[in-house]
Amino acid sequence: MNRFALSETPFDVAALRAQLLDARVGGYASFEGWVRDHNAGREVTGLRYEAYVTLAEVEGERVLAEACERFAILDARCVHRTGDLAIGELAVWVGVAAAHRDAAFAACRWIIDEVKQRVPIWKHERYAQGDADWLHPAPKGDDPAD
Amino acid sequence: MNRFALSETPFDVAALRAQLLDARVGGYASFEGWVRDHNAGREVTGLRYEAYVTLAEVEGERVLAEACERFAILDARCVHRTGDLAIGELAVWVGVAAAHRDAAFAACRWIIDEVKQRVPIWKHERYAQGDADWLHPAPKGDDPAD
Amino acid sequence: MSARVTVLYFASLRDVAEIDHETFETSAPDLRVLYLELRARYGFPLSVDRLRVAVDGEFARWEDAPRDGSEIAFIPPVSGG
Amino acid sequence: MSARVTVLYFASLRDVAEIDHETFETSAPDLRVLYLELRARYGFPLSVDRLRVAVDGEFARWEDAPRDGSEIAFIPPVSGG
Repeated sequence: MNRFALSETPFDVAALRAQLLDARVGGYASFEGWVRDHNAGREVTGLRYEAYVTLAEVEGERVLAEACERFAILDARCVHRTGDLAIGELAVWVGVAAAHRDAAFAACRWIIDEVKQRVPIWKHERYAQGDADWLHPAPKGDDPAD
Repeated sequence: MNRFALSETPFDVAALRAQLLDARVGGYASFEGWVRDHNAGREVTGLRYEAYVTLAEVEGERVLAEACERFAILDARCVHRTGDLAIGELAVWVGVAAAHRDAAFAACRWIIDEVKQRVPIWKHERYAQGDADWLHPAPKGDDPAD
Repeated sequence: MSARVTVLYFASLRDVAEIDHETFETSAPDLRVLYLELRARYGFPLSVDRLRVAVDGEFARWEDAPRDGSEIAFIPPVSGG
Repeated sequence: MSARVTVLYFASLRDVAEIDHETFETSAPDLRVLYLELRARYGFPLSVDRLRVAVDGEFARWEDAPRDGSEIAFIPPVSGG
């Protein structure tokens, strides 16, 4: 079963959420990353995500399988966009279903953190001044943005 | 502006989420409480939420206003169902928009915890054995369920 | 001195009282004594320290005197979410 | 002994190399030396300790020798989410 997916086009959160509906579920936590109009003090006009698709899919599945092991959750999903995104577009979605909210919140937070640290996806930001850049953040904890 | 609402009928999460969309938003965290088929070891067949409407609306607004003060978030909403709910139905929804995910997660968790502790809404569970009961949990920390 | 008040009953209190509200005269000096009187009358299992009290749609103090014409609610432990 | 390998370039590495992949013979003893050679050729700003390396779609070790016919990717610090 695929819990992680890359998507080259906008995707529907409602359909993904519906996959996690289950009579045993008491708490559902989700996170969405949207394209902000600013980052690290600069005005952003849009961005592009590029992935090493083969490895990103393998590593993304691994993150979600690990989450299901580590936390008392029933299931989890994550979808990450690739390609060009405008301000306000959905970049990444994580959904977690659990019996109780503690595990749902903890797993949701853990998944987005791991995806951001481990899955080979890169963000290319375009700035209002006309320049653009790849974001290659310093190791965990040193990144002034998220 | 109303950030908190009670709803006597099923409500649409997508429309509520859309109200929080904004070019400044980088992270959106949401929580949903769904009616589980079990609680505290008993099989649940359905439930009813009753509210002291006047005070619940005032106190719910207060929780959301306090969340906007306490956390670096852009906005937040919460809707809570009242009336009869079947297994799998949505009981409560919280949505939080922020520039960064730390604040979005923290505020979302704080809001659902405060709503559950402070807003005068009561849950009446019906069990598979035919009996039913009001849940009047012991003070914070003593409740074996969520 | 007595006050005419309306008391609202919710959740298990309503089930036990078998009414959702009632209006009556009370000479209770404060809301705590009013609840104790009603508890004695209906046999409510919940003690004062498990409840909160509200007057006219706002949380109030147990030491407050019942105001004439006010609407009083005793709030059992909540269980939303 | 030499190995024929395909190297994939992503993100800033691709921008600097101005190609997204290339196939060539290498006699580098391990993947670390292979990257250092390519870094010298293209002038990649990222040092080895900022990168991870993958072979045939799985993470690998810098000490691994380049295998003949393999596909090698140097992974710059990721920035999804």
